[in-house]
Amino acid sequence: MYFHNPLKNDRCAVSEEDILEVSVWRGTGDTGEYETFQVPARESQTVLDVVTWIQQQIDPSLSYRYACRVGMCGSCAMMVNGEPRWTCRTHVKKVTRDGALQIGPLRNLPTIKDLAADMDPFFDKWIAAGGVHTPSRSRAEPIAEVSPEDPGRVEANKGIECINCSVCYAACDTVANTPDYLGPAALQRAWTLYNDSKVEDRQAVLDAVSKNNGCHNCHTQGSCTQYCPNELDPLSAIAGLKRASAKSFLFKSKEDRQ
Amino acid sequence: MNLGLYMAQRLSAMVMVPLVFGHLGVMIYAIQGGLTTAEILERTMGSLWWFLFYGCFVVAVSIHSAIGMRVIVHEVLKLRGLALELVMWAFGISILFLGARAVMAVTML
Amino acid sequence: MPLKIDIERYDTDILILGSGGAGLFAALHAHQSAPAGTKITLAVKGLIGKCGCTRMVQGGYNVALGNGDTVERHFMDTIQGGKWLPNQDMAWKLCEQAVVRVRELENEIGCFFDRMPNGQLHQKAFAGQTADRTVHKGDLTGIEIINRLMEQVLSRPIEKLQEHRAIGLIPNKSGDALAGVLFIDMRSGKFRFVRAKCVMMGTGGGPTMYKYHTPSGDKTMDGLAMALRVGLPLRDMEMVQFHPTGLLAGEHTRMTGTVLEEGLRGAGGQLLNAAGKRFMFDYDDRGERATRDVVSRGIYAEMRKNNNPEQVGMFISMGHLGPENVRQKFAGMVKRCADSGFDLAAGKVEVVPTAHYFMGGVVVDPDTRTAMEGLYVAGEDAGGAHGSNRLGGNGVANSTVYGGVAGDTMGADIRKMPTLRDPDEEILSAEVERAMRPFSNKPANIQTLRNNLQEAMWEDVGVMRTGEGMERGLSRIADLRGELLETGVDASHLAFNLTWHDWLNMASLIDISEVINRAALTRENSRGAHFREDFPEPGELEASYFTVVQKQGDELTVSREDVQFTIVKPGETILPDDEPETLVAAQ
Amino acid sequence: MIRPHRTHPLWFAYMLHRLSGLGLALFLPVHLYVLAMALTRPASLDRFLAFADNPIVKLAEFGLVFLLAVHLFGGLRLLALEFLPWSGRQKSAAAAALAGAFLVSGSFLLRAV
Ligand SMILES: Cc1cc2nc3c(=O)[nH]c(=O)nc-3n(C[C@H](O)[C@H](O)[C@H](O)COP(=O)(O)OP(=O)(O)OC[C@H]3O[C@@H](n4cnc5c(N)ncnc54)[C@H](O)[C@@H]3O)c2cc1C
Ligand code: HEM
Ligand code: SF4
Ligand code: F3S
Ligand code: FES
Repeated sequence: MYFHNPLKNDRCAVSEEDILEVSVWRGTGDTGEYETFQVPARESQTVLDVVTWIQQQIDPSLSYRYACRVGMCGSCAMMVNGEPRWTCRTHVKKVTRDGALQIGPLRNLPTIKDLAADMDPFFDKWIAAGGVHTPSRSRAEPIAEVSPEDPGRVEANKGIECINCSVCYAACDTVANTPDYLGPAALQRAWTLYNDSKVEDRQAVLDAVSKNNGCHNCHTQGSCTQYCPNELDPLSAIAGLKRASAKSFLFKSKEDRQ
Repeated sequence: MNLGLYMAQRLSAMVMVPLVFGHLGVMIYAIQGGLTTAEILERTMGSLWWFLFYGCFVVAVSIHSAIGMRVIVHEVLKLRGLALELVMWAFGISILFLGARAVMAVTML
Repeated sequence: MPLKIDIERYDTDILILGSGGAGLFAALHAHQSAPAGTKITLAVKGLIGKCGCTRMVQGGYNVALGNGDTVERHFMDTIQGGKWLPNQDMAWKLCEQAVVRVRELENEIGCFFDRMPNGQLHQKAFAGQTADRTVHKGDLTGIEIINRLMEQVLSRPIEKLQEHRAIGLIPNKSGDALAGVLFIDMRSGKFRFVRAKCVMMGTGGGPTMYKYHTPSGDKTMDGLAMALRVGLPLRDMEMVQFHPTGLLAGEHTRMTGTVLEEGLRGAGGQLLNAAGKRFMFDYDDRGERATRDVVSRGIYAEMRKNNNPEQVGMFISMGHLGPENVRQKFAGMVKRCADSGFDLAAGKVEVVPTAHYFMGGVVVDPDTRTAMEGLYVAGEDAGGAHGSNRLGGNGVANSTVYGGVAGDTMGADIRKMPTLRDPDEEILSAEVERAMRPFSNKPANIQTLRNNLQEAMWEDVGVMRTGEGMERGLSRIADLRGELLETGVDASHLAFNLTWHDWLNMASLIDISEVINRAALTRENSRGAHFREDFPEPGELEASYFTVVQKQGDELTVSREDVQFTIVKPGETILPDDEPETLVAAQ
Repeated sequence: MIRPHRTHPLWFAYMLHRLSGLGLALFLPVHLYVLAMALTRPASLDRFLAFADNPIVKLAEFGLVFLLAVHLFGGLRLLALEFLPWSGRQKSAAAAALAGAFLVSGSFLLRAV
């Protein structure tokens, strides 16, 4: 096999024995198959580096997506040995099984080509879950004073660093079983909004997640929390939404009667 | 699954918790204490309390399990729309009917 | 050309390129200010909000919000940081409007920046600033800004063209106005020409032609290369900002070059050479806390002294601050280093200066208008606001302020533009042919070329420059251009063909590399990010000039233009007499 | 084979709860039907008692109770998670609930046999 000439300053070149067997999904839409490539193993090597190596050195037609390469943009998630992961921050050594890797496009989303998934449904649901701030003040007014210890703020902060990578969405079987289901990331965003003291109409947030496709579909599988690369906890956020909506269900009907 | 169904399922589950504990407790106690089924039945027959106890359970379980089945059928068999509603109601009503007969048998005869 | 060319045509009213801070704000403001019914389209090389560098902003956003700090002080820091080269009207507008923009981000867009216990915004000071003015959200400020902006844009009726790569600005027949933009729909591999009355370009520059670089992979100077081809003047093109501490993890990993945040040095991180000795005090009294350009040159100089091929970079060491403390304070950084196998908290991590930001860009007026009717430029693609150096925290302020300005300006201007313009079909097909050029050659490895370009730029037009080195650089670039034009791409699968786009990236990078090189040769002094060993002095400040590069026909012309001191002259200040030099408490 | 992304305690807890719920939903009607029929048709207790002694019926009845116990504890876990201010310790809660379920049903099993 062809070895890329190790560059001048590359101290990480390895002997020929260190070869990774990498099978990569090739295809568009629902059709395709896994194709196997041999990639030299390196010291600091991420799964994205492996994919890149294949595209740059073996098969120029391989399609995938990445942008920031440091775990900030959430563009590079794929299925690695059956588990959803951000590939730019996943060290190969942590995931290989007997020197083998299987890399596929993210689950629960349509595949555009090879390893690139169409993320539109994920974002459509983000918006459908009401995941957008409605202006509370204008740009001419001062910024709201909010204590960092405010309980709502503390709660919102727990979920705010989501990079919308869709790893949780790919891990969730409820998304697979109920394609309309808004999914963990969108619901977690709704929960941060619900807790944001700048949001005026909290009931609107609850209403958006209480429809047929909403938070009540979640079966607490916990795969979302298990796999979130940023160690966020959508499971608890969704539980929070369920609790808040249940409360509003009981109270609202009382108020209506009065 | 929306908020209404969710509340119905969770509230009915909450109703069932003490009832199931009670029922299991009686069963364990009965078997351990050497009580025969006949003796139990003798106690329940004609008892309004037992009627209400099992009656509540049957109502709650028909709501709860009908919604539960709806979810499973929807997720696994991908049923939706009217068909899904029909499955849920049919299942709920059958359980309610069967349950009502059993409660009658246990408490009224 | 043997292949039959099919160009899909599409019309819109306002077209925006890029979805960083500039692009998203332009879309929102255009939506707010344009007449009802105006069609707005956002086209982007990746996914909306998920590409570009605004999302990668860590440190934060400069804005003077009182507590002693003023817009005047922010302005003076910006001018001094830019070594008197900034366009003062642009710098002023940047500082003044940042105040409005941050309120807009908080109140209307829904961002939440870190607060002090009293509930007010928390602000800190980056190197080179005289007040605590950087607003932030932990060290993931860009994610907060872009996620919230992205939600706003996605929830509005704005048309999306995702994974659409702009490859040519197409003027009208008379060449005095822009007719539209030619794209490749990357998912299908097809060409699409979009006509628009107003186009805002916010493709974010991106000095990724250097061996070590921080920006996201989608940024390859496409916008500036397109502007150059259509004849627009580019200014300050020699000004490439290097961040002193890029991660060095080997050439085979994309992690290499990514930034280790500035806060590490601010908190007391030490830079050590191969012998394990601290060296920054040999170069500057402030040691590791000196500004980015100074520290980058310090590291670069040590690297040159070292000359050991086994040991390329220098080291950053945090251990003396207590590993637990570091782990807690820089959780994100520690985790990121751990992912590539380094222990930042207790061990030392190899670092190298890394190309970070591009000060140069298209010449624009403070309303983002360019010399070409219908074309507006904002963000990192626009030159002028930063001069020779950008203050940490002024980058995202610049893209969000001017993106919004562009949106407002287009919303107003479009009322005076009744019709779409027809493109010059010859230029259109010439651009298509340019993009299809690799299909007529034998496929070969493009990455090797990219590596060679990155070596050339790093060695010859990098942190420290000489006339001799840059002459060599020019000939290396010319050779690489020749090689690229002979390098082919297999045309059998055009859908999502990254290798084709690698080729196009290289084409943009080579064009702009040459421009950087020529502008740098023309500046015979050292200012801010531009340092010439053969001309180490800054030159007379009163006689400051900026460089302008323009393409006329096939020729690049480089000229010098005098900086207009419209607000403040060198040696003077607009701060009141009794103002202290700095409001930042000494560390 | 269980897909890799499912191999963690919370997912198993979910599947156990679903299977026990499904099992209950399918066997409860049978239980109710048999109960009612045994009691109403012949209108005699003896008949029922004989029937209840049938080992197959015994096993089925036991299965029902077993499922009920599993489902009950799983359900309590879910209700607690959803309605009580939860801590970040769902995993151990899941494990404890399952252990409890097995303990109770196990002890029942021992006594019944
Ligand atoms: C790691 C890092 C950290 C930073 N930290 C800070 C900081 O703390 N504070 C600060 O002020 N600044 C910081 N900056 C700088 C700041 O990110 C930029 O100055 C600013 O965000 C640029 O915004 P922009 O909108 O012009 O471009 P970007 O945000 O880069 O967006 C460019 C957009 O254009 C798209 N695009 C590119 N080419 C094409 C094409 N051909 N066709 C269509 N679309 C295209 C891209 O995909 C992207 O969407 C940092 C930069 C980096 C890389
Ligand atoms: C004893 C008290 C009970 C409690 C506390 C309880 C609790 C619950 C809860 C919380 C759920 C929701 C699970 C989810 O959405 O993931 C559920 C689901 C379900 N329950 Fe119960 N339940 C009880 C009794 C029963 C009984 C007696 C039956 C059957 C007759 C039953 C059948 C079901 C079914 C079929 C489901 C759907 C399972 C799924 O969606 O995965 N439950 N139960
Ligand atoms: S919650 Fe975590 S896994 Fe899900 S999209 Fe956000 S960052 Fe990704
Ligand atoms: S994995 Fe899915 S079912 Fe709920 S807890 Fe997470 S969203
Ligand atoms: S490339 Fe941005 S998260 Fe991986």
